[in-house]
Amino acid sequence: MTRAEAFSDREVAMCQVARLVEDGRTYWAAGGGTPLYSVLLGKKLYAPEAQYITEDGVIAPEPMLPFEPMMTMVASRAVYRALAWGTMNSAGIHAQLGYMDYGVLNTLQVDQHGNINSTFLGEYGGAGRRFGGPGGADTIAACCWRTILITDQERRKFVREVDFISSPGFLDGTPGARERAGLPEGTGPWRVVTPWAMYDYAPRRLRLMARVPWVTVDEILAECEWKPLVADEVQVLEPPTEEELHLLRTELDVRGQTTDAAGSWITWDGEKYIRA
Amino acid sequence: MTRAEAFSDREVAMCQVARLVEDGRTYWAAGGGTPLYSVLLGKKLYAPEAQYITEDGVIAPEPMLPFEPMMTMVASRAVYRALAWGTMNSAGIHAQLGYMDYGVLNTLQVDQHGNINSTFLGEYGGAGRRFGGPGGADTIAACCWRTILITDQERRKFVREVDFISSPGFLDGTPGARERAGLPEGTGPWRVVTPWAMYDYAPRRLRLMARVPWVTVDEILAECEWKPLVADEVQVLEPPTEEELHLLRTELDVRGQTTDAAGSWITWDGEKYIRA
Amino acid sequence: MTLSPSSSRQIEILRQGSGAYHPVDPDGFRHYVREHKNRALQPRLMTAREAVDRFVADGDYLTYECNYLMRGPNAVFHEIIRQGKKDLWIAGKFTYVDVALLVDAGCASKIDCGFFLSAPAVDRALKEGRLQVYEYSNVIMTLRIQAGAMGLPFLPVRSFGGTTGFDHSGAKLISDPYTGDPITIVPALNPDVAVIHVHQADIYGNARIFGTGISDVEAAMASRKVIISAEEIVDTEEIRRNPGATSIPYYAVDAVVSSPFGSYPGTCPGYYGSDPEGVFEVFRAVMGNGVPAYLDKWVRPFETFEDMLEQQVGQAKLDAMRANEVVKEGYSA
Amino acid sequence: MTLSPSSSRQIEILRQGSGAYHPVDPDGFRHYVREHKNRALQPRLMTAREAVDRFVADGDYLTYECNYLMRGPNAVFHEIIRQGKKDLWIAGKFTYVDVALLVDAGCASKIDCGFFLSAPAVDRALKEGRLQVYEYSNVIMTLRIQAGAMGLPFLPVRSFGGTTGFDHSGAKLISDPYTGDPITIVPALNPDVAVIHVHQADIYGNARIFGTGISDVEAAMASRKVIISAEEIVDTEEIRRNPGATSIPYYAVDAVVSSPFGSYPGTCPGYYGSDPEGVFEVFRAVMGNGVPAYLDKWVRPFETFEDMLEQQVGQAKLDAMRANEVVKEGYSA
Repeated sequence: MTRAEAFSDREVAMCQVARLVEDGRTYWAAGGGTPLYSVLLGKKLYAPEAQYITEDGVIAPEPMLPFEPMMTMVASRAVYRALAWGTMNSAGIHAQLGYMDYGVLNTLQVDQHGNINSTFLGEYGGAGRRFGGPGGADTIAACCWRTILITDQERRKFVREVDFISSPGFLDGTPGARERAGLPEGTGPWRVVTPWAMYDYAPRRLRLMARVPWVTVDEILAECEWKPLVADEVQVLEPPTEEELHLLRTELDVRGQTTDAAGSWITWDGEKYIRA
Repeated sequence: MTRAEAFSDREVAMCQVARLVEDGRTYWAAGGGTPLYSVLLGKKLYAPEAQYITEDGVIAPEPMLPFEPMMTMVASRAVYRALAWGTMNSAGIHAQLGYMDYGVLNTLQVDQHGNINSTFLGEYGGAGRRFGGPGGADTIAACCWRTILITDQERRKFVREVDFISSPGFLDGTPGARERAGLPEGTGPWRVVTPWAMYDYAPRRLRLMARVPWVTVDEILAECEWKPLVADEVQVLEPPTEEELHLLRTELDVRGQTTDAAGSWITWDGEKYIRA
Repeated sequence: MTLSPSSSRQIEILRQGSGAYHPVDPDGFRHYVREHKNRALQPRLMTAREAVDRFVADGDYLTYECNYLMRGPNAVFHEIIRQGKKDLWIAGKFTYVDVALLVDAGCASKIDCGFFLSAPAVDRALKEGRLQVYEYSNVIMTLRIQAGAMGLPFLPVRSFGGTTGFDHSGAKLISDPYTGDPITIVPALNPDVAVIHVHQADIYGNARIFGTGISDVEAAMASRKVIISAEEIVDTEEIRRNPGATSIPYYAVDAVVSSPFGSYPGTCPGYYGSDPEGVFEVFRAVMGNGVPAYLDKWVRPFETFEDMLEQQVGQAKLDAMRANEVVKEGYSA
Repeated sequence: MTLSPSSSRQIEILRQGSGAYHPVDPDGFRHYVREHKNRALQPRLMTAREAVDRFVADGDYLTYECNYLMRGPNAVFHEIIRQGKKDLWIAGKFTYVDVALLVDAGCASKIDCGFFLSAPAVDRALKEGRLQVYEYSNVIMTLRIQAGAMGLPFLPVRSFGGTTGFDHSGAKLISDPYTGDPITIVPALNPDVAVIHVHQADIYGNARIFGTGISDVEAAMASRKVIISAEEIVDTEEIRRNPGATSIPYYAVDAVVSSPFGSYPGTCPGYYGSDPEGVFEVFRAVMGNGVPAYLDKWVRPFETFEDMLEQQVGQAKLDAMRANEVVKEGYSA
């Protein structure tokens, strides 16, 4: 593994998520894009026996890469060499049954308790901006045992309370809040990954646990409208490797769709990483 | 069509039911045996465009006849050339949706309101005799629009109230009783057919509407522990035809399984039919 | 090992959404089936124009399967826009560009939201009050359709509780009478009309779908009127040869439309890949303000979808799409 | 068009059965899955003896699919009897001779009744208090399993209301909060163990079933422990060649037993017809008092089902059964 010398913010996030992928576990990757690429990257490099499904109920495919543009579900290359083909309901139901270890999501806004907004910024029904809605993320966040959220490190994305809970985190953060809302026992948010940082929950409140070498804790906190808890020791994450980036760029995000609007570019100046 | 000159009680019942089969309608035939043979007989002779399903969710098969002994479901000859293969749940659910026009059943005991007992004779839990249970008949009787019941004309089979309602008729016979019990609106028993007689409901109480030429109304009523209503004009049913019996004996009930214990034998003595 | 049933006489409703929802009426659905669904094997092959004219009414609740880019029923979709259907209420699950197209074309005024691409056209319609959105999620929408497909009034679900969407929906949180634990129930959805693109169908509507899907079978069974468009019309003998391959039985189907390349510019998996140019074009149109121009180029000038394919796409591109689909295994019966 | 949700805070329970039922515990099932179901692709091929020893415990709630005469998991069924499992609670849907065999063999003490052949052995066990029967019907049983297979605590159903069985079951009649109409709900069933015979499986448990069935997939997804017996063990490459043919995914499966002619004396559709002699023999045994003699002839003397096939049935008869199955179309992927 060789530390890479030039990569984008979003590539960093995908590589970090890839390293979380565990062998022998099941992943439900939301939509296409960063969640799916992250899981595939992890599976190919670190955890060949990790398996995944997507919203169209495909089970454990060996996709023919790269995908055609935007064709990450209900497309022959995406569902290639699966162990079974299903439907949105079969995916949802297998998650309801507890078969999905991890859900991997991206989102617009996350709050201190891991609640996710992908529906509306502003007061719902009033002025504000409408977004696309939860898609599959509601069921992923409700029914997978642990959820990993990918988002950008931007002030407006880390808030005290989301304007609209599209997909559930720990709700109001009190013990048993999810169970009282009818959600399966023992599930919930597990990690949030941004291009700068990784967060866990302590126990139901967002906590900064790690950072990339090229940003400080203060810089991260400056990009959080509501400040998360901070671990006693904030670990330092390894930068992307050449192997990760090669795979990402040549087989997965070959058209740069997800890295297009992917924040800054980070380069190695011979002594340290700097953000452009 | 030629009037036959020798046939069994049970053959009479099957031929009567066969003549009720309507083109373009769907039938759910319970189990194998008389209901299935009756529907097939009707479809082959009178209503080629009638379609049927069985409990294993087969839709509109063109079975390879005769069946192997007892192999009327989940067997290749029975489900041959179907339009779709399904499951017990798909059969039940299509009936729940209202797709099944007619259900055809046989049973142990029927009461004045068309309730069916195939579970227990005697006081449930006490002394008495245990039978096999409703099988698919509960859902057939609940969800098909109309049900046709085949049974023998025996005193103990026609009772005021069945000892155990395995499958619902009009329950207590009051208007709306089925709906109050959660059953689909507008459904219910339609005909009861025995080797001697045919019954309808007026409107929710069993009524003798027709008899075979070789028994009188009084003889029929003598074989009813609880007396049904009697239509003002009791029609006379046509005896089986040679064509019906030929098909029944050579393609359907070829081993006489259903006609084995099929009551008496009826023969034409040159002037009239007589029961042996 | 055994649990005695509780003797409680009531189930608490702990919380309930205030959103309007398409009426729940399983008995009414049954009566509709009895009166209108043809259980006889009679041909129901017709043009997209006839199918839409006869079976899509203004004000209908409409669900279509997959989406404009993936095995979408685009021939019928175009025809709906061409005929200027109004006031449709759309099951907006697993959609991308579709909702924006229907809204900007003036066809849809209500959306049950699972997911759709947020676009200027949608924003505008919302702000101008031409559009109402009710909040669900993708799986909650397909489970609502599954409830409808089972002839039930509602279904318990394990997600959706605790969300803001719940409060703006038809869901209820109840105390499960079996465990005592809170559980969400959602109202069944029986759309007025479903539009589904399939790989193969016979003239009666027995249909085969290969590959993955969203809620094709559920939508067919849940909907009062069902329009199937098919890449290939196959003989009923072929259906009978392999009954295990039948996804949708004829008696649920009202119209069968022969529609080769009916998912253009999207893919019909195993048959043809997408046209990336066409995909980017509709994306750009939706994400910008280009829907009217898109419809004026791709939909409105043509009498039929086939005319569009012939005049606007051309055989060479269609052949290339077909050639581009290298995966064939698993996409036949 | 729209219906406002009722603002009622309660759902009436209009009537409820008093029968015991297998405990409803969807969260407990989830935890079991998390801890015990292997989501890795690791081989789970083993003998029937090992599978039954490891995965069938005394007191288990057991469901098996189809029945002794039709694609029954008879190799595993025999092994259960051979190992003398006790106190099983059986999902008695679509059974003929099976219940009588298990009861008379001393294996089963509780039956949820859909249908079983009433037989002297069953009568005797009932009268002697060795057997308890709870009353459902075939479809109600498979819908209970479907509820379990969806991870839900209960499911609404459109039959069963008004029956006497209802009163001796775990069902409840409630006032539907969406329509106000009465509707029956039934408790989900998550069996401890399911035994299913399939046409093909790989060593991980990805399984293919051809033809019609009862509730194979539902039972596999609903049950804590799942034993698959398969006519053929196929390569995983073959599974991946046609993912649409997979009925049951590996992660639901705990044991795969290679079991050619595993449904003897019944049929495995498309592979072999039944042995009519064998079918009549078991029928006669059950309808008379011949179960002990039947087991002493067909089950107990043999170490394995394969030994029985070899020594008691013989290759000639097996070949004849295979030859007798003339229908092949539709029974392959």
